[in-house]
Amino acid sequence: MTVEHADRGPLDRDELARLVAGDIPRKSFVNLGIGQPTAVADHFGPDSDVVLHTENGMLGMGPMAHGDDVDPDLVNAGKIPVTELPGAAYFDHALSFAMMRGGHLDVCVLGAFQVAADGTLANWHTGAPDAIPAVGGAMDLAVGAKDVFVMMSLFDRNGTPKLVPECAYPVTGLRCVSRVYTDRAVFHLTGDGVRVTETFGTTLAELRARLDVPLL
Amino acid sequence: MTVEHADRGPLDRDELARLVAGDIPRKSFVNLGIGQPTAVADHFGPDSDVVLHTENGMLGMGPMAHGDDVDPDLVNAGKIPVTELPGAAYFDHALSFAMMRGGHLDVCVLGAFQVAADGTLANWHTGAPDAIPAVGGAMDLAVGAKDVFVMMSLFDRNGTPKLVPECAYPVTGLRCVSRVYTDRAVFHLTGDGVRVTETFGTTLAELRARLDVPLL
Amino acid sequence: MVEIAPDTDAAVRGIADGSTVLIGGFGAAGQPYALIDALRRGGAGDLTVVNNNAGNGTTGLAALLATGRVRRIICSFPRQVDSFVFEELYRAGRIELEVAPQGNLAERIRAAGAGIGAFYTPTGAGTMLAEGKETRVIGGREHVLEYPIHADVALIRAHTADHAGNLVYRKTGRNFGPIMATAARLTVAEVTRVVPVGGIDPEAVVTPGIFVDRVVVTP
Amino acid sequence: MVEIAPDTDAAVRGIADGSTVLIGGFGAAGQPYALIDALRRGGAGDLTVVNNNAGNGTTGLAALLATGRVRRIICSFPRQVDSFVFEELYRAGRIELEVAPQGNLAERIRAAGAGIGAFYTPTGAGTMLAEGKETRVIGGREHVLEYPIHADVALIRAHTADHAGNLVYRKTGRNFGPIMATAARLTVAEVTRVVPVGGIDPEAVVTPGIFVDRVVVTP
Repeated sequence: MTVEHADRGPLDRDELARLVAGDIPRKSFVNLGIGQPTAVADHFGPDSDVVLHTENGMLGMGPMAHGDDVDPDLVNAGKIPVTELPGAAYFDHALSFAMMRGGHLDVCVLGAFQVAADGTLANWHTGAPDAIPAVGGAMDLAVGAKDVFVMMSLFDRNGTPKLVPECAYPVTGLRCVSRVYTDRAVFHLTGDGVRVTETFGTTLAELRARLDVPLL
Repeated sequence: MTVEHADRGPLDRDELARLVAGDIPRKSFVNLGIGQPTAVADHFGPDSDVVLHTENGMLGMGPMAHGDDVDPDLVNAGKIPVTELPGAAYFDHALSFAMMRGGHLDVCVLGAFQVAADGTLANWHTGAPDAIPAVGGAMDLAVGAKDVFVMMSLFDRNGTPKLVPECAYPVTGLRCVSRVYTDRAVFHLTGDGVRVTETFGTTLAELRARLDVPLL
Repeated sequence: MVEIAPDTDAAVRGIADGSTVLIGGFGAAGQPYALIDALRRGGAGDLTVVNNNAGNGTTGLAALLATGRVRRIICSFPRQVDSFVFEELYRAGRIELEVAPQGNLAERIRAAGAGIGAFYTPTGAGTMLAEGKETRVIGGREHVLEYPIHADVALIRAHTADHAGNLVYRKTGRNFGPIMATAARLTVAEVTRVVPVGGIDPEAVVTPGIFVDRVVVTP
Repeated sequence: MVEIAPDTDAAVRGIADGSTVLIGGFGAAGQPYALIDALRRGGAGDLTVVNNNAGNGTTGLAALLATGRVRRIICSFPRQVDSFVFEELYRAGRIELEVAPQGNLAERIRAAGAGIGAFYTPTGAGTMLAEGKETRVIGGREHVLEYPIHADVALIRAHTADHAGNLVYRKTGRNFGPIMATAARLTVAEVTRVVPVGGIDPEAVVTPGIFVDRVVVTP
């Protein structure tokens, strides 16, 4: 069942972040990827009890630090100074990645270059011959989080869809993404195929016409 | 070069423990096996700076606890109440066995049923069909400690040598023992063969006659 | 956020027949006696239990074994001076025993929690305990391939919990607790006390709350 | 007992050409700037460096790279906004790069310290970073075989040491320090302060002194 919001424009970044935050269950342990997903943190309600994990060794990460609160020993995965919430814990990289790889995080939210209909993710490498590859913790999150949500624009600048039958970019992980949140629609990648739950400024019929991916 | 103390009897248990303690370099990190090796702890000098490891999660283990000092949460590998020295550290089993298996302990001292001339150790299982096997940390120490010292009587009750060409008992580890301290002699197991460094109440010639192992 | 259970029966509710249960402790130190008793009262059967030992005396794990509801035990050292309950069951063929080197036991539990599919270790190579296992020579040394021990439940004893589920332990009572907490779908900790969120120094947390599902205070 | 070095030059003495050097830190947090500077002054060359990143700005690891004495770097994320020193060397073909998923990097370092010969992980399966590596399906899932990273030297930053070499860290400055300390033949820690034996709570020790060879106090 698709809810179509055709009488409005696509979501802006803030609306998209709020949408993702609203879909994350209370009390979840969550890792937010660097870039756009970081903004999701601003939209958890005061009673969400969501606990943020940062792969450089912390649970209970608070908002970004400013002014006198900046501490060079307290940064997030993007090396941005952050703060500590009550109940936080610090640990080393072995335990931090054990959390990620051992299936202990409820949700991670990642950006992407492309997502394939089967959930295969490409978000670490453009494949350009002169690009310097840099993967960080993306492959660990992709295989390890219970749910991998992707946040991205549905089309690139040229209007080419980023939800694709098969990734053209080097992949980060196979069949790992469960949901794709975009400015135009929300996609649930199920074992049976791709289900569109909501559209924004477009319709399911229009999406069917523009995407090479069969939509349930 | 063998030093022969033929004009005395074999070492008693206390003398043997003192001999082993005296051969452990200052500032070593040491694990003493349960049983006879435990007594080695009583013979380190006040300036030895030897740090004792117990595989149930502690460095800086002190002497056995008595009376009011007994704490059920502070025991050694033999489940005997012990004490804590200044500079001690507690850790979990993963890190404790990382120390043992990762080659961080300088010396461990183990008892044995048999040691083969190539350093293969048998000390965990009699091989009797009705015996309940129990290995504990013996196999981890055997493969992991930089030096594995064995402390045992040289002959069993029937006068059969326990330093043998090949172990008849189920083995604990292959080619892992570097020295064998016995009541009758000290053996260094080198790549070239077995060297006798000292004898007690016997002679090298006598040992050559009684052991099936060639002695350098 | 962790659930603070009102009593030990509530803390172990829902443990099904056929479960694999990790039980912390090294001898008596860190053994979650109250949770084991509750598991025993709960009546679940056909259990696989993982512990360093196989019970001693007549309480705790030994009392659980005595019910006959443990089908199989995985441990490193079942033979103690007072492990007569286990020994009787074993000799009567009423319990299966898998003996593992203690370091392999610890590393296999850690591997389950850390998402490792299998690992090669030199421990046990060339011994009875490697019989039937895959081996490979790495760096000139024979290694044995060991697989993780995933569990349905972990019952552990810690010292203090906060309401975020963070745990600290006490002395050598720590032992298997931190790794077992990571390796089970349901982790239950009995503790001496629960403090408010913020009551444990974030630098001193040993088991972060993400690994803990239920906490219960026991004496 | 650990050696308390009088200065950073003494702390890094004896590091030979051709060494593999683990360097702690995640960006600036936990980066042992003073030890890296001393390593640079010491003049050892043909180095392999292992760090999460490949240096940023012009100080610390970036300054070491700029000398041209690092032949090869193993890291997870070489590309940062200010990693221009590395980028120039890389594009000029003057430094070799091995990129590893961050979790594999951490686990491979831990494996070296823990005596694990190799391990299977699903991370990276089916990607470019698994090309040429052995794979195996375990539990229906493809895993990649990864080998430990053993090192000659680890340079790390901690917060406080005691005279037994026990270390505690500060906030996210902890990161790779505890595992790197276990994986090198020589581990050197720069710290803010050294306290007498007994000055660190045994329950709060993160890196036990057995893993630490030299400590030096830096501002």
